[in-house]
Amino acid sequence: MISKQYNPLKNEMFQILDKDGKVVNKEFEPTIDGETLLKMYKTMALVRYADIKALQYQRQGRMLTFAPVQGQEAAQIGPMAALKKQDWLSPAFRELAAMLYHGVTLEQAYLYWYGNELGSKFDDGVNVLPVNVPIGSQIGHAAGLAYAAKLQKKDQVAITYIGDGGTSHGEFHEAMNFAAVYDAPMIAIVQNNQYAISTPRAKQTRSETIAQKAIAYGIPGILVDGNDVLAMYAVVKEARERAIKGEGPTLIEAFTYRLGPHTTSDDPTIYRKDEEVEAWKLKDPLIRFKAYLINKKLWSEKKETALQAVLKKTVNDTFKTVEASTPPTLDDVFDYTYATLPNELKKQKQAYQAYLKESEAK
Amino acid sequence: MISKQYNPLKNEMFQILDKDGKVVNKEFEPTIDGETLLKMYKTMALVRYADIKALQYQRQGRMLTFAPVQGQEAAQIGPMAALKKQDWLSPAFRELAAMLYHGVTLEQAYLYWYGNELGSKFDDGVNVLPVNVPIGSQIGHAAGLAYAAKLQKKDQVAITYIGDGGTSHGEFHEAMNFAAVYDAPMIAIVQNNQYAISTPRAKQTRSETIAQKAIAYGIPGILVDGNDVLAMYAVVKEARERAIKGEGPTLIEAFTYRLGPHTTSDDPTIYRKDEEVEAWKLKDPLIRFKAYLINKKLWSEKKETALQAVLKKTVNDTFKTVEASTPPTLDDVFDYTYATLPNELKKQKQAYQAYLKESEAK
Amino acid sequence: MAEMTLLQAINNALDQQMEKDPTVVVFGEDAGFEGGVFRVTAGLQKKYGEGRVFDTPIAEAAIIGASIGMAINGLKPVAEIQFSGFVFPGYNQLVTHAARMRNRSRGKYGLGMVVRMPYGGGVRALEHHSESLETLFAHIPGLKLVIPSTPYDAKGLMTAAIKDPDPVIFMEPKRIYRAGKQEVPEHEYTVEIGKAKIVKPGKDMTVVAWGAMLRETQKAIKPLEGDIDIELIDLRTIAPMDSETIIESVKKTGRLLVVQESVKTLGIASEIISRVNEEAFIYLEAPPSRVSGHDITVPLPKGEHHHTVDEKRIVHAVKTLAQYAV
Amino acid sequence: MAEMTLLQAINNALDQQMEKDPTVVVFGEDAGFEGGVFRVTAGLQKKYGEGRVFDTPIAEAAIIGASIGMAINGLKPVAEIQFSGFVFPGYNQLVTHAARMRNRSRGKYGLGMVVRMPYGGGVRALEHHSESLETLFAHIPGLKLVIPSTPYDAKGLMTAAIKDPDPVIFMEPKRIYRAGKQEVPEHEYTVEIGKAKIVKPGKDMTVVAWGAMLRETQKAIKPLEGDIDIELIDLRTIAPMDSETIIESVKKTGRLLVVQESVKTLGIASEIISRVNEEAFIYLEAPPSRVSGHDITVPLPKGEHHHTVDEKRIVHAVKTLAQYAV
Ligand SMILES: Cc1ncc(C[n+]2csc(CCOP(=O)(O)OP(=O)(O)O)c2C)c(N)n1
Ligand SMILES: Cc1ncc(C[n+]2csc(CCOP(=O)(O)OP(=O)(O)O)c2C)c(N)n1
Ligand SMILES: [Mg+2]
Ligand SMILES: [Mg+2]
Repeated sequence: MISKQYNPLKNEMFQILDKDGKVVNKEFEPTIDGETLLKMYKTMALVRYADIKALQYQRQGRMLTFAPVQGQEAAQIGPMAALKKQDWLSPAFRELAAMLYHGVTLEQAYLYWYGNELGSKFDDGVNVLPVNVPIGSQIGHAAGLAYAAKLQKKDQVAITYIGDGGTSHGEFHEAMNFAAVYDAPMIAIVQNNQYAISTPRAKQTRSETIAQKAIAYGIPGILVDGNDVLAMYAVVKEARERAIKGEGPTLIEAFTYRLGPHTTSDDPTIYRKDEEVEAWKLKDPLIRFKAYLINKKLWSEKKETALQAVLKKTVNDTFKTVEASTPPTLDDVFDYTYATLPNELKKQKQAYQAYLKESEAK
Repeated sequence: MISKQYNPLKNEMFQILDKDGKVVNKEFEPTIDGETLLKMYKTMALVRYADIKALQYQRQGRMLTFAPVQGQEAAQIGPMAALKKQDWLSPAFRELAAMLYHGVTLEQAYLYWYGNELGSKFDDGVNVLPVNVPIGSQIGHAAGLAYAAKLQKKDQVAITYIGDGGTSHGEFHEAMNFAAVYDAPMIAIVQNNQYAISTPRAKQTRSETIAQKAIAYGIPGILVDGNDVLAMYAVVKEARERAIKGEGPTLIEAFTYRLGPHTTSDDPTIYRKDEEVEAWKLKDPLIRFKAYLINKKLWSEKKETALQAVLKKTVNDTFKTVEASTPPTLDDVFDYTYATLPNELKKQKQAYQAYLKESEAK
Repeated sequence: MAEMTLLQAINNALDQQMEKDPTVVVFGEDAGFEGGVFRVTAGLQKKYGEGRVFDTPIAEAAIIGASIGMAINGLKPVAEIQFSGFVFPGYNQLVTHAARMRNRSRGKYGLGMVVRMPYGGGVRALEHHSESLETLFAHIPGLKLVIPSTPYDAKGLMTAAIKDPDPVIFMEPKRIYRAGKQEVPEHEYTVEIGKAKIVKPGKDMTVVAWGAMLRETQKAIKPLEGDIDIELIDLRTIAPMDSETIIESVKKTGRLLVVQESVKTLGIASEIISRVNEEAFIYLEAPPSRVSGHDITVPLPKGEHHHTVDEKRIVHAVKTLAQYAV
Repeated sequence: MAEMTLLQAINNALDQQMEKDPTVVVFGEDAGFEGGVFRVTAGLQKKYGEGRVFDTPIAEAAIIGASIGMAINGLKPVAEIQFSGFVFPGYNQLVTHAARMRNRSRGKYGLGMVVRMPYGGGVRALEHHSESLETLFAHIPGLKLVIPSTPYDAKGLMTAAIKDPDPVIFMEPKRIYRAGKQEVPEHEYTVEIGKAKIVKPGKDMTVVAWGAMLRETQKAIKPLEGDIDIELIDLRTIAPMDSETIIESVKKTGRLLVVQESVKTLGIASEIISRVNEEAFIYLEAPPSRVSGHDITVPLPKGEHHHTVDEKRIVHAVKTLAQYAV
């Protein structure tokens, strides 16, 4: 078992693919069918492109804001590919890749960052919670989802993502401990992308790894190369099996890097050096996965060129749709506060409608 | 160093005195002068007696409520004896022994449990915070006290106490991590007394020891026999030295047992067995410390009899004083909300005074 | 019918709903094995097992956070916060999630969940065990807030809360947990959330109270009955508030007194008074007024009486208001 | 004198107080090295070192909890909460400790500390970045709450807050952080906490506003000047509130409008209205009224305008109130 062989206290990091896509850990190389491998790669590529475009749109004043994923695609896609459709995803706010892989549409995701709540109304059967802004609070939701799955004896786990910075939060701690106490089938992925906005990992916590924080909860904690999609897949696959067997949660530190800014309003040049970014670009998760697929004869440069053309069109078309979408109506804004509009709020709505009518009349 | 030799992950517990008061760990036996040893013992004895009486008073309806310390005296006195007068104590609510040793008077402590805020107004130079009721929140105060001590280059640390249950709380986590990040001179004592009200330790967290939670913060965590006052002393002495050298906080799990009820409104027979309590009574911290002192020729049964007579008188007299104390005045109740009474509150106070006058007149 | 205290009525509602609906789960600190420090959930673990009735770690954020996850994944969580003064660590989950998940997801994830908590003073307790925190929930759109004052209502409102599709904060006036018994039907029934109750009609003055203050008010106005004909309203649901019932009453009486246990500033009374101003201004014969705690920390027991709204203070306020003449 | 934005004025106050008083420390998430996400603390770490100006882990409870410890042990902490919508995890420390430590210790441990937080809408931001949460602080006895609306006041109030012996919540209307410059003296000065300001005297109507709403109100009433003689009051300190200034004004004008950015129910307006009722009832010529957000979650930017209190809504409210006749 991976979780037994890699000790975070010794800083042992689990890896399958090296930065050039060579399998360096044959023992744990997962068997994934070609279709899935391609879905994984294509989603990573889609997210990479959608990410770059989102930043551009925002710079043009056409997108509200955006939390870039660049560099973290493997840390997100590996886990989701190892799960089942019925599993729950409780994301933080930087999980575009995970969300798309699990059934959220790009249109919905864009609509959200465009500033419309409809972007969080996912399709039926898509077990994904909306983007979660308050750091750490999503883990509690995952613990509850997992508890419910277990009590109802479902073949279902809950996966949740958090950042390195988020592990400092009290809610992270409470929820991890809570899930562990009940052996709830939960998997927590910490994307250690080395920064929380401007604050480097070293100032966030004194522990040498994030994975070792699992020891506080009496659960396995594993340090994984987060830019290695196969390693992320394998480790989550194992965690899911443990979870379903009733053995409780797993904490996985995905060691990775945010290549872009924190959000569109952030200027990373203030707090980090170009060389650092350049060094991490060499470890790009897409480069190594692509090499692996080419090696497996599942992919080629020709296919890549074709894919890029498709992605370009998809992303552009999707954003056009989003830009053409109707803004929330007055009903939207008032009617979802409660299942039924209470009297006082009805009055407020009517008064506001009357006011709007009056102002338009003028 | 103790912290290097005892690994909580191997469930290694640090002990100096066995349950009969024999030194089983000569290497670490601290050199404490006779006067201090006697002060330690006498405070433990005082607290034991004051504790029993407080429960009695409460049963008679004369004391409001009380959180018994019985069984945990060593876990509290050992640490405080290893500290300096100028060090800060940020207690939870069950730290009668620690508070008294550090300068709070029994009268103040009783006054607090009698239901009067004046019981939290400690004397000048007594660096103790008031009883802290919201679980976990006192650790943040200690982190701040410690940070301030370090910034101002004082020869000063902050010690804080929490229960096994308290370690589940988010505020525990945040404050431990916070203190660790800045190498703040803080010492956290977890009194693992096996229960949080009715909830046993095993249901509180899945980690095998509480001490191992230190790993999450990258600081030393040590499991100590909490009924062994010398072990508690030694481990805190070492932690203080580390802290003052700028090496940061230490987490100490004092493995102990609450012999009494949670508070006066609790009935422990609902959730635990007599045999368990009886077994722990054999490990009573007072018994073994007394044996140690007698062995050292510092104590005798004769002295014990004399001490008990003094304690009886002290405690009874003190409670009489408390019962004779004047209840808070109207000024007390209004005037400490802010440094200066704001206008609106002044009006409320005046209106209430007028009302009281009027009702009395009738 | 059976005679029950308010506490027993809540226990009865929980028991009945757990029996009827296998998705109902009950949990909190000490709420499982020993049935809570007040024993509100006593007997339930034995009957429904450790999966559905359980003790939690001391972690209010996780308790409420997990409730949200459970509500989304097919359960009906009824979480207990041991005392309302300890809800703050879980307040983030209530405000930033429980109140918003339905709107955030445009209706996809409504949260049927209940968060119970004993509240209020007059029980000779330690710090943080005596507050009245209604405002902190009533100010947050998306939360409902219910406070029963009788055993009958307690059962009916708890049953309604469990069936409600939105998150309901259920504050229990612990001071009257065992203050008296009332006939409570054994069968299932609900008391509608969002409806105040006219406890006693009257035409001289409207008095609004809830929770433990209702009994206090009843005691206070009893001896005044011949002189002042009071319309007494039990608010029952604090949010969404049934202002209609109050406003209709004030239109009739012209005088309003709100009896509130909490501190004065921004207590529920301030909102009631504002709404009455907005909709019944011309009917007002005297300034709508409030009797309440002061803007101070609830004192420890030896000084608590200075803060408590009791019979005498209510009588005084009623008389003052009755005597008011422009 | 120098021209400063509101943001610069706060930075200037912090800088000046740090220079004069070596016990002042400034910290928060990203508040150290990069000077905060809005750059309010920019330049301070370079000048005063990492000991006095520092980044914290993402841990609001620890930030405020540690502030309390620092205040007791000889420092003057000025903590930043990155956005007011993220204060909730630290709310427990504010309510159960910061507000109470002085009273709890009968005066032994007063807490001179400041908790800063940008707040308010209209900045096209994500969820939790647009709320107006005044009520949650103003309802808690023991806390002070200050909101500046101009660069001059921002510096004077921040200076006063740092010197204040009690915990001060300092809410910064981020929407007007850089909305305009004003002459701000370079020397140290304070603006008294607890005093509202009559921005413009008038006799027909009292309008109370604060924070970003003040500018909005000024814009709104400017064109009405000839018709309605408005007395405009900038509340500045929300708690403890200067009701005197408002009440005196209403006694003169007989009409009151409160402009509030927050949701309607239990916003600050409700308390103002209640106090005016208590003390100026007979002077009222019209129902004291409020223009405010609705009782909903602040919508994401594409729908936010439906919630925002803007110039037009204020004009409408002023006119409606002016036209009111019994
Ligand atoms: C409770 C809370 N506090 C503060 C913030 C503001 N904030 C947004 S993102 C962020 C940094 C998060 O860092 P990390 O957890 O490492 O995730 P990353 O952004 O690197 O993905 C902060 C402080 C927040 N969203 N929630
Ligand atoms: C935040 C918070 N939640 C709940 C409580 C109620 N409460 C008081 S003591 C206690 C149990 C504490 O257990 P532990 O930390 O083990 O300390 P012990 O009582 O054993 O000393 C609880 C839940 C509280 N005081 N604060
Ligand atoms: Mg990060
Ligand atoms: Mg305990």
